[in-house]
Amino acid sequence: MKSLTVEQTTDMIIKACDAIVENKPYLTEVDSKIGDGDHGIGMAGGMEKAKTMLTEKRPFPDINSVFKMTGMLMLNSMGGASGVIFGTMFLGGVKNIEPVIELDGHLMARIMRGSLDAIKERGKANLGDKTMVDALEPAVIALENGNKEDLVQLMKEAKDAAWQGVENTKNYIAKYGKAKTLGERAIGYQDAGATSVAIIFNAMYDYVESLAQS
Amino acid sequence: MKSLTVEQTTDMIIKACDAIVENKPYLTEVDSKIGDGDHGIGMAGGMEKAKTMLTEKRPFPDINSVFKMTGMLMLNSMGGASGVIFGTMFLGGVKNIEPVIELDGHLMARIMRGSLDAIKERGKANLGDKTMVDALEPAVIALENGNKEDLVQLMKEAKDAAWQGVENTKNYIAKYGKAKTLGERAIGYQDAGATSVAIIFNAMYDYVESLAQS
Amino acid sequence: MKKIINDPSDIMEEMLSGYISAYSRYYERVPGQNAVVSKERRKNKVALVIGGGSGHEPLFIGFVGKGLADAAAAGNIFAAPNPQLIAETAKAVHEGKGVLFVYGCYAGDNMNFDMAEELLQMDGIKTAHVRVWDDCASAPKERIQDRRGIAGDVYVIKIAGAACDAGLELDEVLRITEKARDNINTIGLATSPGSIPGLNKPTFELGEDDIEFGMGLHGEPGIERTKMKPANELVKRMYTELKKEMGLKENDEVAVLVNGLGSTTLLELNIVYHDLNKLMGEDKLIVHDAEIKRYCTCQEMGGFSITILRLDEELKKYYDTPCFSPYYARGEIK
Amino acid sequence: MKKIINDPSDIMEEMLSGYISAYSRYYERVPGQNAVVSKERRKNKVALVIGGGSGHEPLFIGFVGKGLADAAAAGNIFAAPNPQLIAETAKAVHEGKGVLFVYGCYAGDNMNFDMAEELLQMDGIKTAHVRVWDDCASAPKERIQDRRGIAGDVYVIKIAGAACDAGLELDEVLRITEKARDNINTIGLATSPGSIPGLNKPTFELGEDDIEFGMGLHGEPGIERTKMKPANELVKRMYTELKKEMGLKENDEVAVLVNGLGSTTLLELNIVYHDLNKLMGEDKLIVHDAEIKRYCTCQEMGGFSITILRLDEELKKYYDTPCFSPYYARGEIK
Ligand SMILES: Nc1ncnc2c1ncn2[C@@H]1O[C@H](COP(=O)(O)OP(=O)(O)O)[C@@H](O)[C@H]1O
Ligand SMILES: Nc1ncnc2c1ncn2[C@@H]1O[C@H](COP(=O)(O)OP(=O)(O)O)[C@@H](O)[C@H]1O
Ligand SMILES: [Mg+2]
Ligand SMILES: [Mg+2]
Ligand SMILES: [Mg+2]
Ligand SMILES: [Mg+2]
Repeated sequence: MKSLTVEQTTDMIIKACDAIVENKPYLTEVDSKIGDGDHGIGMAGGMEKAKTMLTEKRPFPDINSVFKMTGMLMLNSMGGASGVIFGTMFLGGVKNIEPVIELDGHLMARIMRGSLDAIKERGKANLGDKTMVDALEPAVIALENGNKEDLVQLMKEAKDAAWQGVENTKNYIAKYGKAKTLGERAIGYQDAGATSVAIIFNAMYDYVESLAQS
Repeated sequence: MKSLTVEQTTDMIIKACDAIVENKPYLTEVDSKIGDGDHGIGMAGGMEKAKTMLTEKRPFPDINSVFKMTGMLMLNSMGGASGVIFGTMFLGGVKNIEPVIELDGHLMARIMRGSLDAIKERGKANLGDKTMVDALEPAVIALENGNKEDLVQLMKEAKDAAWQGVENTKNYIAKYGKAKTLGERAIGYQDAGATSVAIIFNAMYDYVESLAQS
Repeated sequence: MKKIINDPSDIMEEMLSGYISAYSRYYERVPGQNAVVSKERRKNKVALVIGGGSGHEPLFIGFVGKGLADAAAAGNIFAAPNPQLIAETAKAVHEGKGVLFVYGCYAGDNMNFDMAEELLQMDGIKTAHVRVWDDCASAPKERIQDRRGIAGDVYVIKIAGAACDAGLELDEVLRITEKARDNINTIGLATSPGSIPGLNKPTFELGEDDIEFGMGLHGEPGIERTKMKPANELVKRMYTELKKEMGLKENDEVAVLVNGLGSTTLLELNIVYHDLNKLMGEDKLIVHDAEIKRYCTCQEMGGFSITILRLDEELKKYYDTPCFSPYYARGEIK
Repeated sequence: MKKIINDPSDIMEEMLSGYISAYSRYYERVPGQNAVVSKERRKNKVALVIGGGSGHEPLFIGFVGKGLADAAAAGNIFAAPNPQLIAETAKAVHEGKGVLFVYGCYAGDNMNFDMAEELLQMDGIKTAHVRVWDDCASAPKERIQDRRGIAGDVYVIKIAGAACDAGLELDEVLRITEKARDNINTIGLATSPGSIPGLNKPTFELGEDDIEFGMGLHGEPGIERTKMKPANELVKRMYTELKKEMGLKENDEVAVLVNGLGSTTLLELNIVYHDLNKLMGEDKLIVHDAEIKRYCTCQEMGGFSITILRLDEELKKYYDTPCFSPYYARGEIK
């Protein structure tokens, strides 16, 4: 499979929303260890609102609108660091892209690169600072380096890279967010935001994969 | 043994103070069950102050002063229901008695009868209302009915009667104090103030008894 | 249960010293006594003296101030103040016009205040008292004098203070204060115990999911031990009790206090008020004023109480006057 | 952990509705937004807008009022408000003279307020902000911008409000508010966790006898986990840190806030002030004003913080002006 339609992209993002909502307790637990424990509530709240709106407002004219709608709802409902960061994850990538109606590997890579750059611009975090960047950046690189002709394989490599990024965050000291004062004590614990990124990529992969099967 | 000197009476009351202080945790526990748990602190605080003053100010000119000093210090330091009630237990009995320098069984009975009457006047509680009256009244009756010539035996009967009174309080519903709202639920639990009365009589008996031995 | 204290026997001394030194702008101490006196106490008027056991802060010491009490006698933890302390406190603020005592109706308080009044009267000082018995969960109406005083204290103090300020005679201040008292009811519920400072002990025991309706401030039992429920069900039950007790009906004008007992948060108390306001709205009560505060606590006890004061024109006049203490300020009313 | 709430997803809605309806005398809501607006907001002056995550009540919504903030944007529990909410809140009170934002320095708040300012500036509204970073336990002085904002928020809001009231231009209000911020430090300690309303979870874990110096309001670690000690030892250590941090010396004039984090009682906080006052006296600090309150909480978290504001004549002028909100009233100063 090479690409998704706007409707399929909408379904894919809804699956990502569902996955975050399902993982609310897990994200809460992860954030409780070294953060303030609200990441699960925040993400689930934002993505639930996004899902509702995506479901009500569908169909959308283009891929861009699907991402933009999701990002705007997260940005303007969640609040917290993750509202801006994850809002930007969906908003930032499509900002400078002309309307498209097909999501292929090239576009996916371009959108996510744009998101990553916008997030780094906004949040100032770099690889190794124990944030969601540690999951998103490897996923973007995987998207950029992978075979754009096989969307399933490409998304698999991206989600694997994201999960590897989550693993890596265990070795880092936090430079941003509420864990930054922990210093060495944060080592051994994974970052909550990075975990959300991996869950989102995982769900997107699952959708693409099941679509390819059917 | 027939009677105590003023100095011996002072020692006896000091022993009663010590006994209450030693039993502070026990009284706390008893009051916690159906009251607000402060009876041990209150009684121990008041009787510690009384002991300090009795020790500093001794010797006293008469028996009356020993009781009065003890009562005043309890009344004006403890507060709470027990400050008034137990203050009155030491103050009320000597109020209308001319200065005496010997404490025999007759005087003991007279003092404690006066205390009991003053307490009932002040607090309105009667036998069976689950208060310290349930221990004091039987003790007073024992003092009045016993053989005044044998102080040790007389005090033994008084303290036994007081302890029996404590046992009896377990069967009563409280009409006064913080347990009164408990209704049936107070049954099975002894009254804290009654317990204090028994501890005080017990200590007075122990003193008299050890004095007779020596 | 970690308590931030020093030697338990210094609690009262240090607590009062801390409060009075922090707010030395407003307060001084009756020398040698556990009593807080307002620097702006009334001149040439009936003096208002309050008091009770400590451990319920800000009550009582936090209600000394302009338009409020002239002084408070602070008993030991959960124990009524002793007669000497009460009498000395009253003497420190007496201005020849008599003293009104306002305190919660508990056996200990009643006896100690009575003895203090006897002492003062022997010294030729006119006295009167109002015992607050607002807790309608603590005894049936027929035995109203067996009821406990809880958060309703605050309203009684407020109105008594305003009546004193008005320069009325003692018997008139007494009449108005009793009228306030007779138009106030409170019902509380507990979700978790407080503790006795200095002892490492909870004031009562309560199962993981249990709550007690009508529980007293020291853990005295209430009307029913039941299971935890959503806020709106708890509030509904409490409001229903109050409504029945007070015979509240359409167009009755009320002041309402949602009072946290200690550890229950303002967030939760706000939700309680949200639910309560809905019910009062359905019944078309006129809410003249509302407060969401922690006024009458029992250490870190969990739970809250709802107090309703039914106002008429006379009570409203006294309710609305400005007053100020570090914990209770009114004055920006428009 | 029993919380008095209804459906967890209604917490914000009901909490704000409760607060605003109880104090409808003073407040209204920005339609459709989780924002509290003062009915007596400034006219023709710089507007002061505050905000942050909820769950810390009375902060922030309790500091909207006369002489204080014109409005507060209430984020979800422990989460900064979103940019749209902040921008709408600001628009509701903007009077053409610009808007000053005061908020605690956290990654989430910084990013959301920054985005809101971008939105407002696109609409031609002048904006500025002061990030409060008073918690000196949260990062070394060299990385002051990494420090968290805790109870010091209160003093910054007070002084910013007074500067707005004075009718100064935005840049002058900004200068004074930054000056206040730069003269405030706080250090806290935690004895027990709070909880996240709606989740039945403590915000952190702490051993039976353990406390944490410098712990943040959400349970972020501080400078040391240690054993529980008597109040005076805790206070001594905290005061020593503040003194070193601020270089306090004889005759320095200060305002001091002892702030309870939630379940710690006023009785304990009074004892803390007693101990603190002794140390300040030994050092001959001049205590211009002191408060013992629960202003900046984290649900039923146990512990307290000490905030010191060093005053000069300019700051004192703004500190001393009257103000009023249901939770923070000054005005009876003589
Ligand atoms: N500056 C930043 N850049 C990128 N991601 C960040 C930044 N700050 C925080 N995050 C991410 O946000 C997550 C925390 O989100 P959340 O718990 O919802 O917000 P908050 O920290 O306000 O409680 C962190 O785990 C981290 O991945
Ligand atoms: N009216 C009364 N008459 C006699 N004794 C009383 C009365 N009220 C209370 N008491 C006694 O006081 C005891 C409680 O004392 P304490 O716990 O110190 O005071 P409080 O009830 O104020 O907490 C009760 O156990 C009871 O024996
Ligand atoms: Mg978080
Ligand atoms: Mg008791
Ligand atoms: Mg008591
Ligand atoms: Mg947060």
